[in-house]
Amino acid sequence: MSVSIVHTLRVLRPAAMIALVALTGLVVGFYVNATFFPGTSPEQPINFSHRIHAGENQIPCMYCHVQARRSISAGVPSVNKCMGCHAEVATDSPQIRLLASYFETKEPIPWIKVHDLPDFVHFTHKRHVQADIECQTCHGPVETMDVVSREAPVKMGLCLDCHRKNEVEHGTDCWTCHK
Amino acid sequence: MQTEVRQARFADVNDDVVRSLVVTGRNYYIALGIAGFVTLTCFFFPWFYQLYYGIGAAGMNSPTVWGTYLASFIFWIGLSHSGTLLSCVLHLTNSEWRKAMYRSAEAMTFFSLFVAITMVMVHIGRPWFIHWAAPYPNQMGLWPNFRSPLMFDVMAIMTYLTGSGIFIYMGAIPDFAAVRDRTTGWRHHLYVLLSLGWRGTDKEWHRLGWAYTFLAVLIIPLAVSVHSIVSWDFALSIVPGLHQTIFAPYFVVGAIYSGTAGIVTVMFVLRKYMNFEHYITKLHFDNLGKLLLLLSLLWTYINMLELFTGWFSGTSTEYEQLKYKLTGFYAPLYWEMILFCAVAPLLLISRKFRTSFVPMLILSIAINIGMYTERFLIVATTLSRQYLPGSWRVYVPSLVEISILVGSLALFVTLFLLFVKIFPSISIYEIKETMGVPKKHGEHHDT
Amino acid sequence: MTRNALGLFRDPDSALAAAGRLKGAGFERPELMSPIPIHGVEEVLGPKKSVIKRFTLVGGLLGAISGFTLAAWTAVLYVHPTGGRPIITLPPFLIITYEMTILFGILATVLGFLISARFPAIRERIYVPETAVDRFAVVVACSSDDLLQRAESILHEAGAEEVRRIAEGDS
Amino acid sequence: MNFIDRFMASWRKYRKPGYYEEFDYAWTMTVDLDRCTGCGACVTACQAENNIPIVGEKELGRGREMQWIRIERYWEGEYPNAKLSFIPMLCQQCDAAPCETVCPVSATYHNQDGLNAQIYNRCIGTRSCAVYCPYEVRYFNYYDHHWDAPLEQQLNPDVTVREKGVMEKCTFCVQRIRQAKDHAKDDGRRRVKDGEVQPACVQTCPSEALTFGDRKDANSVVAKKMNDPRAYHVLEETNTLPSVVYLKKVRANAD
Repeated sequence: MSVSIVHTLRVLRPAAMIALVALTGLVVGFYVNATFFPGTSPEQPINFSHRIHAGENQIPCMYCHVQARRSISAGVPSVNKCMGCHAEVATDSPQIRLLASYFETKEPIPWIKVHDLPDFVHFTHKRHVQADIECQTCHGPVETMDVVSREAPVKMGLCLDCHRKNEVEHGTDCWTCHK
Repeated sequence: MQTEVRQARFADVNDDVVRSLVVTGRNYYIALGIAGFVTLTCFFFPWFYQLYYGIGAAGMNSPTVWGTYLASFIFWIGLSHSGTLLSCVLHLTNSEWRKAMYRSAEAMTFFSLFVAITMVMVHIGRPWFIHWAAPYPNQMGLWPNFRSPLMFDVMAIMTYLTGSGIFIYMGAIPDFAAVRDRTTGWRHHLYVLLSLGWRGTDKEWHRLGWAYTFLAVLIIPLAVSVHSIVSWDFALSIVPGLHQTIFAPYFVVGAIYSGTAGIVTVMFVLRKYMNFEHYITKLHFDNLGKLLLLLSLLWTYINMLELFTGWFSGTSTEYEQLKYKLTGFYAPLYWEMILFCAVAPLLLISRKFRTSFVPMLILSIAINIGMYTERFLIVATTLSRQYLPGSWRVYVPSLVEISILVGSLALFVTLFLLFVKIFPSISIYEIKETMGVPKKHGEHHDT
Repeated sequence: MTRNALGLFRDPDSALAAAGRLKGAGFERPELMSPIPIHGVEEVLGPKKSVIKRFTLVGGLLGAISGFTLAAWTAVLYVHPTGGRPIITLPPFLIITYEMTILFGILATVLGFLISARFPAIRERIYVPETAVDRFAVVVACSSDDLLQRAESILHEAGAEEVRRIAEGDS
Repeated sequence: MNFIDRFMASWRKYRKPGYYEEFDYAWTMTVDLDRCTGCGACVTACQAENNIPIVGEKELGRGREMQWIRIERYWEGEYPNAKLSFIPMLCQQCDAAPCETVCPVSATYHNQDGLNAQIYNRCIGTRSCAVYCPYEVRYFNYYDHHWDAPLEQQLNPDVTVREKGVMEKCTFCVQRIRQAKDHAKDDGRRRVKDGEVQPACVQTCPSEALTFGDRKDANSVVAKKMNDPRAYHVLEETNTLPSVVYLKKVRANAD
């Protein structure tokens, strides 16, 4: 007679394999879901492309998002501002006609917010723009995106790292960002 | 020949224990079914209700923000105190009478701790964030606050859970091996894994002995620290009636006291329903009774001291606290506690009482009711009367709280019922040791 | 291939005596198997040392260091002043140290036990199921048939109830 | 050697009480009990400013009211000769706060302005801070509260709405302090001037019983009021070093 746990391990191999496959599936599935289906690039009412505007045409961010340098929120430009150019530019494109119809009916465009922070976070664009922080630090390379999605992980770690690196005064005090 | 008799009895132990694991009667399934059902309806459903609506489902209010959940937490931690601690002390002092009862006592420790941790989950407002109280690197760069007595608790209880789990498992390895040889099917595979390939060689026994002793040495100070740390959750506050230096020994003694009473209850049930009459005898009840008597006297002494120091302090807040405790809203509960935990145990002076099973069972249950009351009063009497009279308010548990209390008992019973079918609930090899070692042929003929 | 002679005894004293004789006859250190720990093995077969105590000590020390480091280092990593206390507050951190000392001590003891007793058993090892019940076995490895016969005769002389031959890995 | 020196330097640094003697601002409130009429305007103002839920009659009866500042009433003597006194009770922003040390997840801590911060979304709801607080000014969210329409329109966007299972308390209207500091920074000034920031309760108090300011500034109103011989701290014997200073009520016909 002899004894060893190997035999039992052999018997349990199918069960262990199933568990392993299930676990791997979960991990891979989670990763795939988070990477390829982030759910942070919603379909907007108008297919506005940052790539064309900010990328190819080199329009500065602050040209449209005027409030960013003096307000908490960066703000979305008014339809009027869009029409300032699009009264002349690419008027034939179906998307621009859609834009023009909003302008004519005097309705705001129901944009969907992509970079939304939780209710408990206090963030001012003003401070960060005045401190010459690149928009891309938090918003990702927006000028290359046709459809904007949340690429930079706008989480507490990102804020803290930057605050520590730039030695922001009381940058790690919780009440600096939490309300 | 006596050797023949003894050897036959050695095999009997294996038979009895394997039978207790493998042969399952209808009554067991009925008991398990009832316990499981009660756990589900009285523990999990009200808890889910509370998770959905918020802690408001319980009866807690503004000054008394801690209630029966925390009392239950201390109670279960207390109940966990006798098993492994007593087992360790008796192991180091080589007490023979430990050997029949320690396995189930340690199981009691382990499951009480488990229930205590679930009580924490029930207690806190946002249990879905409980992982924030664990130290692990995260993107927020935030760590738990190690200055908090609650964090001492987290560390101590996790250590205790690990320690007592390992202790009960390590002591059972030779028994798993013995059971392994007798079982088939999934049980066989389970015990092969659990026994790690134990063969009972002299080397293995030697290593096991050392490791087991070291664990016992490590666990004794740990167990003492666990309940003193639980007491600091209270004593480190500045609430009159809680801010007491006596609290650490008070809690430790109270914990061992209620734990020992719990062991008596469990012993009674095991003896009666698992057919272990040969192994759990009057001797065990006699010894446990003596221990209970000692602990009850210690407990009474500390309670008197608590009153005395409060009175001696001469501050108005402490006076008010004492007056409220002895004569206020909760006074009937206080005197019930004194009756159950200080007066009734005096019966243990009589040897006849200690060796009668049913009275011991009743007393042990009464003691634990009294000890639960004690924990409840610690929370309720102090928090409802703090410094500012403007916010004095009485606290009464709600139905949800009472239901969860009952359900947590059922959860414990369920876990224990599952345990007795997986773990040999008495230690095979140590019972054999107490039976006496077989002697050489020709020596020691019957006298 | 190494073969083993095995003697089954009804009592530990005879088994121990047999093991002593085998050792005296120049065999390798015989192995005893028993349902309960046998006392006095070291007197017959020589003292045994285990590394467990070193594991426990090292584990405890490691736990103490890592416990204090955990508390102090994490307090410094993100400074949250509380209650007017210093950032590195000694009394509470010593409690964390204490708990971690014990936790690591326990884990190291278990590790030491597993290593020194060579658990879990991956390789097939000789086992006699009767020894889990009420028999005491002496097993000795013999490299030749001659030695095997000698060992068997010694076991018989010592009062073995039954003598068997087992090959390593035989099941 | 360099390593050891650095280690010793940080050891000495972190062995000192955090921010204890070197606050940027030491925000302080004084409560003149002589002026307090117990009208409760501060309670209402606080309710409006800080999105404090309205718990309703039933919950109030069960002792779960939410008032970051409350007026405690104390009666002395029997009916014909009864004397009534009020004491507004709010978070005392203690410098040696018992509530801070006990939080296992650092949801409450002391910040560089001498404020006792509470981070709601870090709170796991152990409620131990409420037990440790001798002033009973920490309030727990027993439920998810809601605001019936159109009340939700008046919620303050600068203050978050708290979830169930979270502890909350007076912040000295930190959103206003934050804004005042922001303005000071925009103006190129370094410090907030006295009187530039007021919590909602102070702003509302009709009899000016409450004043607010920085006690580090010797010329501030609060610093002067703190030198009043009537000044005292509630429960001074508990040694919590509160930042709220009360001025004792003086009775004309004191017996």
